[in-house]
Amino acid sequence: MKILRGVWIAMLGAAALTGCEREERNFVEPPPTSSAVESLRLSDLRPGPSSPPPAAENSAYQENAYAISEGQRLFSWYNCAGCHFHGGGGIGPPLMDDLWIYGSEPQNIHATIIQGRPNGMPAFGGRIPDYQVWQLAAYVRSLSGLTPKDAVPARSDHMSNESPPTTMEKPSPKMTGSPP
Amino acid sequence: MSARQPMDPTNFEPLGHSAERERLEQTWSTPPGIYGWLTTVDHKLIGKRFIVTAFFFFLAGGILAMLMRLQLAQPDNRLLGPDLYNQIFTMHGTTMMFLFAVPIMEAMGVYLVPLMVGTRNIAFPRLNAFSYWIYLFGGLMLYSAFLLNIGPDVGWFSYVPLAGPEYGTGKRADFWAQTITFTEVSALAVAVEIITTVFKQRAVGMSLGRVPLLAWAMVVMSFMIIFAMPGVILASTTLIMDRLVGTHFFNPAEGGDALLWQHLFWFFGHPEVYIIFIPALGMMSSIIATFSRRPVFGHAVMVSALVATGVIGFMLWVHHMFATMVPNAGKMFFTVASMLIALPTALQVYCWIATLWTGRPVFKTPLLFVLAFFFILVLGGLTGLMLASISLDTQVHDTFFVVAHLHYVLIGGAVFPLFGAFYYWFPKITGRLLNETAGRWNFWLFFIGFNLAFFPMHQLGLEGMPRRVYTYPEAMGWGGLNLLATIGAGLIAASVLVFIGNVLWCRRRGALVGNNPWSAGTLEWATTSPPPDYNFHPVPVVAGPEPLWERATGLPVVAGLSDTTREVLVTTLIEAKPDHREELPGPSLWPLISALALAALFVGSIFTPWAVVWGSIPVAAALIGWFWPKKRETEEEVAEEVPP
Amino acid sequence: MSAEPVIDVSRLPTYAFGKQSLMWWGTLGIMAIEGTVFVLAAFAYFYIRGNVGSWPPGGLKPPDLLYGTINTGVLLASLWPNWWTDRAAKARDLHRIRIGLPVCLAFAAAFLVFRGFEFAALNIRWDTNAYGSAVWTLLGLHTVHLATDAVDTAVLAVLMFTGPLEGKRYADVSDNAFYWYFVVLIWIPLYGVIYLAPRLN
Amino acid sequence: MSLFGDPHFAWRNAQSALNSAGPQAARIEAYWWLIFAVSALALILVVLAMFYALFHSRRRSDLEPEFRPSPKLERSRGWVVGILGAVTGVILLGLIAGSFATDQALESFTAQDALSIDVIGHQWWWEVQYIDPVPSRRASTANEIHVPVGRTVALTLKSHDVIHSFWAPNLTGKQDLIPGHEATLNFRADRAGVFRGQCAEFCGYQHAYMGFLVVAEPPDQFAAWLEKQRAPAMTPANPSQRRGQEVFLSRDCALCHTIQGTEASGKTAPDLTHLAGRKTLAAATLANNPSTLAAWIVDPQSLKPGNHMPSHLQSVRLGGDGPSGLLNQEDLQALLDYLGNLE
Repeated sequence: MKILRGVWIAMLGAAALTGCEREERNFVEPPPTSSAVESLRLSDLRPGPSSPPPAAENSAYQENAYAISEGQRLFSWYNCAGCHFHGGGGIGPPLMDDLWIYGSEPQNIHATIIQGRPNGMPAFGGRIPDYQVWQLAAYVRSLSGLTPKDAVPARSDHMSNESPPTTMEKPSPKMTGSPP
Repeated sequence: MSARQPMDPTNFEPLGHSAERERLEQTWSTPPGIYGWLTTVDHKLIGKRFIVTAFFFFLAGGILAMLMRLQLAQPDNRLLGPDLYNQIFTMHGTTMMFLFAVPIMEAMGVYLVPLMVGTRNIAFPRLNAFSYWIYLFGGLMLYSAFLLNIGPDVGWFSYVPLAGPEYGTGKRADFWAQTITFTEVSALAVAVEIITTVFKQRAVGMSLGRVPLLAWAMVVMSFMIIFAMPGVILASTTLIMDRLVGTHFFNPAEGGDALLWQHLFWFFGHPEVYIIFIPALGMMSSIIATFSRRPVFGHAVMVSALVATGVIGFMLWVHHMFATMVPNAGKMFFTVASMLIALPTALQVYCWIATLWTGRPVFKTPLLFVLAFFFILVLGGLTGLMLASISLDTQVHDTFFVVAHLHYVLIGGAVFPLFGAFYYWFPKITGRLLNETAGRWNFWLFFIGFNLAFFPMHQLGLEGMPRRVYTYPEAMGWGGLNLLATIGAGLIAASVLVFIGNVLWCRRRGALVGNNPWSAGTLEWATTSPPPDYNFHPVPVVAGPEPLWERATGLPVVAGLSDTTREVLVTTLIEAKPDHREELPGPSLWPLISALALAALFVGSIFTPWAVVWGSIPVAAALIGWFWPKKRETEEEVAEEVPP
Repeated sequence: MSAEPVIDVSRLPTYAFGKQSLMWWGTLGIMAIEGTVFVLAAFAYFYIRGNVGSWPPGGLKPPDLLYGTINTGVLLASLWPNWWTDRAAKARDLHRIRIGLPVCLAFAAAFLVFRGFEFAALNIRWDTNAYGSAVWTLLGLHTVHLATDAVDTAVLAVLMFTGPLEGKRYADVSDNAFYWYFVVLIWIPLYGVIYLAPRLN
Repeated sequence: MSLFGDPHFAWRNAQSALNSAGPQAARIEAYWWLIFAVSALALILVVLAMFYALFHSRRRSDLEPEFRPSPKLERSRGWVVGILGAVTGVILLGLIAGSFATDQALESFTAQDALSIDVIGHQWWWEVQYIDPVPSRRASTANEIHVPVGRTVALTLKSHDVIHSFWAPNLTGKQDLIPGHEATLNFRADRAGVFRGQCAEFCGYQHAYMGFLVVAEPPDQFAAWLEKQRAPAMTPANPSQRRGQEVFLSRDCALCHTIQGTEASGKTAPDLTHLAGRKTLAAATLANNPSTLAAWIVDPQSLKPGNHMPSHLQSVRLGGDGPSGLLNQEDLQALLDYLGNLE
């Protein structure tokens, strides 16, 4: 019993060290510590203390499943799919391949979204909140497999013919038992 | 019982066989120390372990419930955010259904059934060990995930598309699906063991008509597991495949259908309720018979009612889907079935009342818990009738009315009888009695707390409060009743604490009461309390449904079973005539190794499909190791072999 | 007081075949479980079909018949060696078992090879659409059963040649054949679902 | 924290199955009272029978078990149990018949001359479309469904993402919205009033705050309301409002929201053309007034954590100068002015 408990604790510890910020849901940037509501209801808006520059936070987005899925949602909400489709490219360049015109680092993609690029990529700086730009960058990187695989779903709920051809083989369905 | 013992409970302790007893002791004993702990195949040790583990999960689920009640105690509460609340209610449901209710019913079966039918171990004892390990690993996996913030957050029913790849972000839903897989494997294994034990290992003379009602209930439960669990096997497998390898079972854009999930899930999910409820009915019968001092009225009616409940239980699942677009004509069939399933339960209630009426009730704590059933379960069953009506269900479905209903049914129908059963069989397991005063406190706190917690929820549901909300606006006016419910939940928690204290105290210091303190009539009381490793010596022969009541002195017995190998007597299916002897396997590490290998496969397959391919190699190796005979043991056996 | 022994069982056999034995009931339980899985998987297939106008959806070709039909033949043919081995086991004829089991194993191996071609002949991938997912699952599920029973047969065959051997092993051989019958019989409706149903519109 | 200081929003019976405001809910309520009465009676009788059995059983001090009860006594008790079982069966059949009658009655409320409305569930708000054969006469709103008293309303229910369930208990039972399927739901309000409804199928983080209002009003009042909804948005009336419109169009707002008559045509979030005319914000979560609107724009994530309205907390704090500067206080005030004008 004790041995087992020890093993379990060790496993937990190991898993905790490797970190599960992958599963964190950050609904708000910065975290909702403020009492903005109360202050706002008095109708004079007091700006709070300025928060640290957001660039430092971006690495957290790249491995976070929630950030990637939010990025996926925003990709369609902000009509990125209008030019890039679901990553396959069209009017805009494809995003699923390994070819990066302006670099594949999150910062590069962030800059591309904020500043825009020649030949049609509009600048979204000042239009969408910074944290959403990082979420979009994380999703775009996930399209070409630059984010951890287990933070990304296998498919989405739209038609599949535009999704990346998966190279994985079919797993045999799990064993349901064999004669004892 | 204070009055004169109607029979000598030690009549199965014949003197003068001590050498034989010693040999039996040696043959059937579990090796000492940690090695023995890991390798045992004794159904009593595994059953106890199962019960204790399931009870721990009951406590964990209860703590989660308390957190939910605290969050809902007042409107617009910010104690728990939606993210954590969703994980907690999902964990609560998953824990209570898959890690507590089903396993503890099976655990009671694992402990009691072999004793009740008079055999020395359960059929397939190594499979039994394996099913415990796989259950334990599944539970540990789920709670490890929860502590690491990967707790499932899509409800214990995991409706797609919310649980699908697009909206079920991260690995949370996968951990849910794999927990289900672990529990399925465990439950199915136990079901097969119980059926085989009751069908083939009964004491000589225990024809089907003499099988105790609890054993019948366990058989019906096992059959329901066998036919219901495949639904959720398929559901959780297809869900994982949708999430991991991009299949489209539930993607409407590619021909899949979210309703398919609901059909598969509820095809399992409704029988699940009866899987929990039916063993509790068996416990009711055991307790009522003993404390009314007579056999349960209408044995044949009771058995038929159990079987009928089990069969009709498979014809109800669509009543969980009355608010979907299933055609109305189809729904009507399910209305009829959902109403009519009340009939077998009503008949059982009438038979029990007739038993009490014609018997001579003895008011002890087990009977109190059982009597509460007549209020709580009947109320829950009546609200169940309301849910069976399509139109009325569209008003109360997915509201707190259903929360109230299901707790009345599951706590009233299963947890109250279970607590009665704990008080009733505790002396069997430990040889000591639980304290009666603490038992009364336990009971009344539970009864009052329960009704305080759940009765107001009926009204909340009718007043429009939906389920699974992490909070509600103050303007809705639901605050008062919710606060009341939270207070009731606190009383339940206090009651459970009383119970734990009672068990911990009496485990060592409770009154020693001999082998058959309630002078009950069924075979599990025919041996010492606690029973020896080999359960019975000599193995009894029975001549009626309550063998200990029918024969005032020594029952006839069986002779000629080997005392140097783990031999049990196999009897015929209907008449229980002696058929042949079969040797059951002894302690082994292989079940544990196999469970570890399978657990690695299951956990790995949350992250990559390749885990199924590569993981199957150690699983196969472990299973081969398990079945591979040992040379020395085989030679010994061949020496004693009698071919058919 | 002492209980009087009234029934002496020391002359009863120590193992038994078929529905007398515990293992047969265990095997039957497993079949019931797996049979239900197959029925529900077929239900899922037809449920998905009910949502689509034409079947297979999107003008796809139905699965090619060649390998599936060959395989059905192989499976049906394999009933005979299994039945023969089953009888040999019940007669406790080790010599014939040593011939029978390897033949059964050869059939299983042949079957698994053809099964590989069958997957290719489905004309669709599992991640193309729900129809693809359903047929891959049905075929995959059956393949898992075949593979596990093939491993079972192989283990028993080795045991029959190397020992240690006890009477119970004969019962195991018989139960192995019993399970194989199940795997074969369940295939016949599956063949209908996978290969014939798409051709009946 | 109550965001509904206004007693107008005390909704105690505005979302209740026991306060029906239309024929559908009334039929169900009638069946409820029938089955409630039968059940209450049955429960009382069972409990009484139990107590009777307990205290009229033949108590003896002798605890010798009676393992073979007298067959005669058993037979007479058997009759009692049998008759009770038969009576139970008859009652169950009666309840089934009552249930079917209710189902039939609900189906028989015809939808002729019904008002057609499309309702589309989103995580976590309700899109409402008033259908009209003439495209320009369609109207779009969110989280607030106005209906004329006395006329059947035929809802077509669709989901945009996950499963939701449309439930306004005062009017009728709930109906699930399942992606890939379309459902219909008919109801009629027979008296004027504001009723509340709520999503009843668990749909994610903000399932709890996915409410809506059904405003039943006299037909002429309703017609006037609908006419107003069909019109494009008010044009800005002063410099502050003009600036507000500019802010709306140049920032993230217009990417998701539509305001008819402007370039803002985002489809993924509620149509704001007549925002100021609505009673609530954020899916019947907040009363609609300038301070709640400001709070909602700046910090929606602490009001409804996890919802899809982006947080502008950082932007406001940074005063519009930081790298992500989107909205300074003047902008916000202008925006509030503009939105507050969208009657």
